[in-house]
Amino acid sequence: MSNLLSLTTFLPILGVLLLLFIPKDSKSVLRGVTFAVTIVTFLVSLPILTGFQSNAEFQFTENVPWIAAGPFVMRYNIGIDGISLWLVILTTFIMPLAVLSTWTAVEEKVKEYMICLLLLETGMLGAFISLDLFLFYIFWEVMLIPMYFIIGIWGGKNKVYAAVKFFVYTMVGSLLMLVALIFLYLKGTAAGITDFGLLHFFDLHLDPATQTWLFLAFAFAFAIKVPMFPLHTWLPDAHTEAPTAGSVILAAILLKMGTYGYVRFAMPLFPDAAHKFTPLIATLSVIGIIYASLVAMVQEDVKKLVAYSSVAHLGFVMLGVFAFNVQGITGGMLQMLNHGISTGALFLIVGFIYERRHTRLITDFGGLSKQMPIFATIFMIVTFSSIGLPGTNGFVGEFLVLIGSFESELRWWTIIASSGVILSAVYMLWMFQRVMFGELDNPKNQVLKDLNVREIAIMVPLIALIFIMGLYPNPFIEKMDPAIQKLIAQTRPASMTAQAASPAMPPGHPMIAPAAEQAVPASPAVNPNVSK
Amino acid sequence: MFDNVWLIPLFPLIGFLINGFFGKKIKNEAVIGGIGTLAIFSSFVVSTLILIQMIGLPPEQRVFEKVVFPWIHSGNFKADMAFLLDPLSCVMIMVVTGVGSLIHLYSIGYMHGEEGFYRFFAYLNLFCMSMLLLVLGSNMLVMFIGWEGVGLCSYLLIGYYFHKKSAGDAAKKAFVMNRVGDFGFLIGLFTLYWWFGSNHNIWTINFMEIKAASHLLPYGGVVTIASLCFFVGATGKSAQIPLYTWLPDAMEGPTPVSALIHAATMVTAGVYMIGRMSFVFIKSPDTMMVIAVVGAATAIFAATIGTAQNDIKRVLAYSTVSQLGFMFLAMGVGAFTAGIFHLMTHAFFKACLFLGSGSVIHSMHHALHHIHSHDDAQDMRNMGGLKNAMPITFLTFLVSTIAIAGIPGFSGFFSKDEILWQAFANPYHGALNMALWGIGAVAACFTAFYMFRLVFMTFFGDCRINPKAKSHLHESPAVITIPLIVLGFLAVVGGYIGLPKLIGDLFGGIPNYFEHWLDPVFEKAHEYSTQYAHVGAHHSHALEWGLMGLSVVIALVGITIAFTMYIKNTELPGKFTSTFPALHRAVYNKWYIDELYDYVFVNPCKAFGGFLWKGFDVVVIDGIVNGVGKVVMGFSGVFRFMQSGLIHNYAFSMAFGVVVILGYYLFK
Amino acid sequence: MDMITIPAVNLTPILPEILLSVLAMALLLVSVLIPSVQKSYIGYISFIGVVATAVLVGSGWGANVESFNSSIILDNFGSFFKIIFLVSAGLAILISDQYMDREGCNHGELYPLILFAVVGMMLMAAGTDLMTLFLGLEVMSVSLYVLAGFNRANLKSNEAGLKYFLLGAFSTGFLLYGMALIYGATGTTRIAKIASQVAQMAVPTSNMMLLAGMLLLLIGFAFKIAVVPFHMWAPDVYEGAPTPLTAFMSTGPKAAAFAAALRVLLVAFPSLLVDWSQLLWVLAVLTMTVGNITALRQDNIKRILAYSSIAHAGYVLVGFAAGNETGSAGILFYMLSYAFMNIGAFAIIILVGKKGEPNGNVMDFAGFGFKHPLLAVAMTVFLFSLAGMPPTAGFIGKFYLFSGAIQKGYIWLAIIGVLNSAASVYYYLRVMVYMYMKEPTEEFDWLQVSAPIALALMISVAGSLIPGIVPSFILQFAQQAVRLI
Amino acid sequence: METLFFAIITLVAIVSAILVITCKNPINSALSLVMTFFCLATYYVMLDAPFMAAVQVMVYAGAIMVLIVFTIMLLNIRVDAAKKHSHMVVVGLIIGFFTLVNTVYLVAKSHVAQPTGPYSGDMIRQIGHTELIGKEMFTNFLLPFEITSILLLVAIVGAVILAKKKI
Amino acid sequence: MENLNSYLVVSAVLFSIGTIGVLTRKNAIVMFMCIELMLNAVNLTFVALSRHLGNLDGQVFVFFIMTVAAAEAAVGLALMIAFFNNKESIDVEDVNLMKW
Repeated sequence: MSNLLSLTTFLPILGVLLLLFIPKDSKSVLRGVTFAVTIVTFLVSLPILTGFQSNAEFQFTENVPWIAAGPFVMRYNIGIDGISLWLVILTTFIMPLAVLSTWTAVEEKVKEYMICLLLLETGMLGAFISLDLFLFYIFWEVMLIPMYFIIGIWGGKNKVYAAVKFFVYTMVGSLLMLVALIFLYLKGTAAGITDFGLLHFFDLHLDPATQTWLFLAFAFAFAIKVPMFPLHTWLPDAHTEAPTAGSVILAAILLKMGTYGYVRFAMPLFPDAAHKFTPLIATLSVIGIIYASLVAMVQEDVKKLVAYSSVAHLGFVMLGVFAFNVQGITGGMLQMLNHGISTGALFLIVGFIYERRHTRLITDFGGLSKQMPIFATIFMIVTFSSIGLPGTNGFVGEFLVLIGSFESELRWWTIIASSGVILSAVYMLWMFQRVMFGELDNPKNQVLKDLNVREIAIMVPLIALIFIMGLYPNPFIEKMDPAIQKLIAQTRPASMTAQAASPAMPPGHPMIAPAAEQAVPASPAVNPNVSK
Repeated sequence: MFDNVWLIPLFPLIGFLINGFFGKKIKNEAVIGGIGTLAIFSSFVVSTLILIQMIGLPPEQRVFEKVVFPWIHSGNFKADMAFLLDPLSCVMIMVVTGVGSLIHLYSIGYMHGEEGFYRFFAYLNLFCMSMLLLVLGSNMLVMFIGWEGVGLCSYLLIGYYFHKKSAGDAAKKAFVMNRVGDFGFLIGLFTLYWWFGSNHNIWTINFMEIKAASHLLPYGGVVTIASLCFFVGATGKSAQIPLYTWLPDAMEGPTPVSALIHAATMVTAGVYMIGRMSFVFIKSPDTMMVIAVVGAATAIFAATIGTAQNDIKRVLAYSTVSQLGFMFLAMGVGAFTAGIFHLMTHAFFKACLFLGSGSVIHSMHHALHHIHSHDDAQDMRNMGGLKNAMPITFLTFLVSTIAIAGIPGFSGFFSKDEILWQAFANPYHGALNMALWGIGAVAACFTAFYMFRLVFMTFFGDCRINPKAKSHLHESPAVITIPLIVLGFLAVVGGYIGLPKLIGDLFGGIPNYFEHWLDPVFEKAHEYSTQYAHVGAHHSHALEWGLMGLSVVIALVGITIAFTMYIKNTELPGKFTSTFPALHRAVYNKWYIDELYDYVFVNPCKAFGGFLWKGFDVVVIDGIVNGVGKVVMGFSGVFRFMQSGLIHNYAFSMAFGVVVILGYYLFK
Repeated sequence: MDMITIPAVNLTPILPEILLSVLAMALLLVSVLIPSVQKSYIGYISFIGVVATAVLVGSGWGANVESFNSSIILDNFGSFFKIIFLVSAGLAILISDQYMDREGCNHGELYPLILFAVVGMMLMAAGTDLMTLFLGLEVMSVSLYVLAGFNRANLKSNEAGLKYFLLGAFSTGFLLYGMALIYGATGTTRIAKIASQVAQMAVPTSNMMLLAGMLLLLIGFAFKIAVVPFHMWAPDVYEGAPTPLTAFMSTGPKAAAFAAALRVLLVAFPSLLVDWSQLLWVLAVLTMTVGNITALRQDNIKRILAYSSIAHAGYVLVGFAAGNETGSAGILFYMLSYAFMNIGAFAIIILVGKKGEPNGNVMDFAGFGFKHPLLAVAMTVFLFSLAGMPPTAGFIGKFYLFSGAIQKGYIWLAIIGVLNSAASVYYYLRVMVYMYMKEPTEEFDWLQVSAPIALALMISVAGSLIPGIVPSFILQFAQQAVRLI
Repeated sequence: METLFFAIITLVAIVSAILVITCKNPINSALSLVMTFFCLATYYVMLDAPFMAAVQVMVYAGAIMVLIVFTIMLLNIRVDAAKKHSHMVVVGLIIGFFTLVNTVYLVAKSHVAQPTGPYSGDMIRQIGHTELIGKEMFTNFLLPFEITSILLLVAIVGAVILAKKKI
Repeated sequence: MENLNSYLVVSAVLFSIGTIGVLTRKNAIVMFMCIELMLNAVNLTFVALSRHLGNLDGQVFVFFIMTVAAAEAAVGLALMIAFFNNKESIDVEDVNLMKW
């Protein structure tokens, strides 16, 4: 079936149309229908997974003319490769769980809520599958709208501030990106490019100066979305105010837009600039990791803590991605998926207790594991996956990221980043201990009910994935590997292609930063006589 | 049989899954405990079979690698779920499964009636699985799974009484400290991997492959960095200075846990790891020295603290730390075999000691519980004269104590003496050797002292326990005593497989089986060591005999002091403390190391985090973000005010615009 | 002495104007002679007339006929703009009836005046002679003065009219002086001739008279467009004028002024492009920034939209400053979609407003979103389109405007532009915040939505969404339109 | 001779113009404005545009000013000397000054186009100004002429709508 | 006839005076008169130029300007009357209901 992707992407829209005809009072029906729609979307997306040949080509492509006026030609040009494949699947996979999680959490304005969720899904899927820069931008912006309403309407007490902050923050970035986009296109037309098709622009060799500016614009937009260190402050607010499903989607998928943007656009389009700015971005990521961990450590609000933890996790992703080698990028991609699963699960868990106690302050809890053993078990598993315990998904990604960036020229950064491994254990376990361990002294907690079937049903798939991806990640890696190899070839700047020709050498290795050379006095690059 | 090596970790896993998922339903303790014990015991059987088969093979063929399934393949990085069988791992699996089975059995009795009985056995099995992964892993990553897995289990088991805050804290402390070690481990791994790859295009983390390529490694340099990182990992796991403080706290866990994890198996992982990668460590003399020094320091340091503790388990805990110090000393002086040997014997007698203390605590607890007394069941000051009440416990405990004190004929003697001798005679550290040996000897003396102090305070003398409770004291049930007996037996005879050559010759050339057994593992290490060790520094038998005798004397001295202080005239300790109050307080409070760490690391971290959040995140960053908004809003106010509503102002602004524009273009 | 023989003229180029004028006069007579007639009917008839005219204009697409010895022309450029005027007039007419009834000033003369204003705009868009432009502008302005003050019982309306009139007349002075200077420098008032004259000049920039004339002319139009610093009348007039007419004024006349300015500058002064484009660069920045920033602090929704329309003029100037095909096409497209979204927004305001205080306050929208979901969704669409969010017409429009600037090399102008629209998002969101995220302060009484307004809303929603999703056809028309001049 | 005449007229024109903006009483301003108009009419005569002069007198001085004066009377605006001038006198003067500088400077610097048209002074006098204007208006500028009709209609309707006591 | 520039200068002066008047006078009617003054200045320019150029376009333009002036006068005064009816004043500083 050729237009499977379009079907997957726009099924939710059909769902919206369906919802419009359902009276707003019959809430259960609304929920049911929405859930069904998301499930169907997921099922429809499965053939994509199964039918995906693990090669570097874009697959399930569709390419039909859309806009053509003046110098601009936009096409409805979509397709996926190993990189976007998993993100698409992740999206379709998370959505049903998110819907399920709102079953009792959202009681008023259910209809509108569900509509927003479905619109959001379309937006996100669209952004992942777009191969036309303009189309991508459209979806990228469209996503904002439902998310804005989800936070702003169904959020907590400070919702308006959070929602507007989220919206404007992202807007600033993406509009600058728009300028860069237009500029890039006009540059391209000068070089004979005929439409916004992403693939044309890979062969376009821009001069470094231009690359620098364009990269900065793109990087800025994506950095806000990721979010990277100095631009992250919208995230905690958005997360804490958003309703559970909102946070889950925000963490699991929306943030990936940023990192995905780097992998898909910023790096391959402007390789020289990307390499030029690698130290900067690596530094920011590392700062982000340490900084966010330290801040997370002292949070009093569970949700805020998790929010900061995702800043740290995405710092790892960025570090890996900017290692420019197979392990690094693979690790980054896996880490995206892992973060989607683990942090998504964490937000669901926070949602569960919030629904019961209507507070998220750590101090209000304590000793819950006595009262809710199942919850405790699940919580613990997720916690450890987020810490990155070997055997859980978190480890694989984190490890590959670190080893990848270590063998690239980012050695020092890696060493600092690795200490984040300790900090993550500190803040997660401390939080877990204060919430789950200790005396069950608070009378309000003594009557808490353990998870019900629905909630367990939500968590089980996530838990399963945590272990599957932790113990047998190869299938995931194999599907994305060719695409990543290709990406590395594309991101290899002209300056390096000569040296990096030999496949054995990891890309980026030949240009060891001087710092790195001191890192290993024994390296023959420096004093060959030692090792012989 | 080798091909079925994967069964070894599998059984405990199955046990874990059964107990973990259905334990709650099963309820019946016998069944649960049975499943747990059976699981580990069956892997013990498998291990034994493997051992037998391996003994049948010629030494050079005693290496076998089994790939179960590919795990992470990314680019030139390749890590399989694969197991490695060689003499070293055989020893380890035997210890783990053997001691493990006994402790499982013991736990059935000890944990009787505890809530979450099933949870305990599930965790225990899980631990065994991780530990077996650790020792069987054929590449660093599988080892790392086990490495962190045991950390996890110790977290779970220390925090077993999670409603006790102290338990939770201890658990967290243990895990985090281990994490610090793991950090080192990872960096070491990265360094090796990257160095081999980028310099020799060998992208591997597989032990055997690294061993094969280890001749490429330089002496010192990158190896020092890598091996030091690995050593940091070891210190974390094996509670060496500076990362040892978690182990005493870990005594919050149930006693069998202390016996299994914090005495016999997990804490020795660091030693094992160094042995496993001896061919890397040996290439860096500096690292070897660091290891030796740290080991010796830990040995003496922990021993001193051990002398002043009153909690029976804490004494044992510090003794464990100190014994681990001995093992590291051995590793550091290149006596890998001795280290591993001590590891094994220590596993026997220390496990026995812990279980013995457990049995004491168990009955004490029951007795006190019976009379609703809230005295601490673990405080030796509440004990005394228990030898009549619980004879079996007493005997086994005594035997093990003698073993650890290093009285000839008992296992501890052979291993510890070997270490001391190597510390003295090793060809690596030159002048340092004397110091190493001296410290070791003093530590041994202390060991003898505080162990016997323990025995005397617990089993001898007049009973300081509440008389009402006294009548309720009685020997523990068979499930508890049988393991004690077995381990006690091993504590005695365990040493004879590794008779020092000296003594062996005495009895008509009984070879040091253990050494020969491990030779293939460490031959590479010794080969490299000849590169820089000053060979030919040969020592006469007389000297060796002399030192052996000396160490015995030292042990006896320690015992005598203990005897005089705690049997002959029992007011001496009081006098002592009153004469050196500061010293005593310092020692009693473990030299205030925990406080130091809190002061230096923990609190600053929290404070800094707090600052970053409240100070930087909120004030600076958000300040800037919202500040921009405020500024814009300010302008908005200004512009708004300009919109005065007066036609004149409007006309003015128009005319002004005209004038400026015209003026600019006319006069430019 | 011999008689003057009036030459035979080709009337086709001015057929739409004629049609509208005749219709307007007829309606005047009707409303005067038959006072009993329902005023709404006059509205309906004039709407039909507008539609008919639109058809007429459309039928003339592609032609390129000069007439009245080249004092007016029928070309795609003009026709496109005429469509814009008709759209804004038609929508304005649709939303007027209910409001005027409510305010009790539903005089029949309203609709003819709107139509006359449209005639004036059309003349501005089609005129190729400075006199035609000037008179067209005056016809438009005079009608607008009247319309602004139409609700004569209402003091605000009076003030609006008076302010608009005095300042408008003032600006006319400059406009005329500019025309005089141009006339002096080139000796003619025919744009084509001016062009040829300018073309002959060696260094036209050194000719102060020409340059100053052009600048003053530009300033004259800038006033109508409400470009900073000639914008100050706009917020007050927009606030004071009856809401439907505000909607009309903020769309049609702007477009007309742009049409005239574009034609003059692009046809007559291409050789001065450097100068006027650099001037427009500055004006664009000022206009966007002042408009947006001032809007942030407004509570009166009409003023918000007033300032926002100033800002939008700024965006359009960005495309204007580019002075290239992309930018100009962007202007055409944008003015059209702007007519839809802006008038749509005003329609909602009319519905929310009550008698007496006809111009609502943002707070009045509290809880609107869930009381009247459909209206709220419509409003949301308009606001997002104004904010330039995809997939709305507003986005595509901005895209082309900024693209023009970038193509010209005005990267910074484009960047300032996007930063401005980011800032503008804030106050559009603010309205939505009240609609959806605040609880209603007082109970909403049931809004009665008259059929015309409903129709207007549907048209506006369609007009602000469809061009956003499939903009090609409109864009291509716009391209053709600007290619011809 | 002519120069002198021109000078006098100019003097009168400017003085009366200044009076327009300085007189307290609107009526006086109106009358001085009429004076200015007459001066302009004289200029037109001097520029061989007698018809324009006539129209100037009739339309401006005759129609518009009468209308204005009529309105002033109608609203019988009281003059209060206290706040005759807006608070912006100074600013106004400055701006006005700059406008003056600009305009005068530009007039001085500007080069006017060379004479193109056929209408020399003698020709006008010979044929007659009115006829020539008429020709122009009804041939070249027919459309604008027609537009004025609409303009006036709009103005009438508007005036009625706004000012009529009762519609 | 006098040379062109002198006429242009005179008109420039008148124009400026008109501007000043608009900016300084508070009485709406007087303001309007000043605007008329500006327009007349423009007229003078036109006539002078057309005389100099020898084509009558300028004079025709003047004719239209006068028409426009008349139309504006009608509408403008009507507006003032309407305003006066409500506010009993014609002082532009009383036109300040809408601001900010």
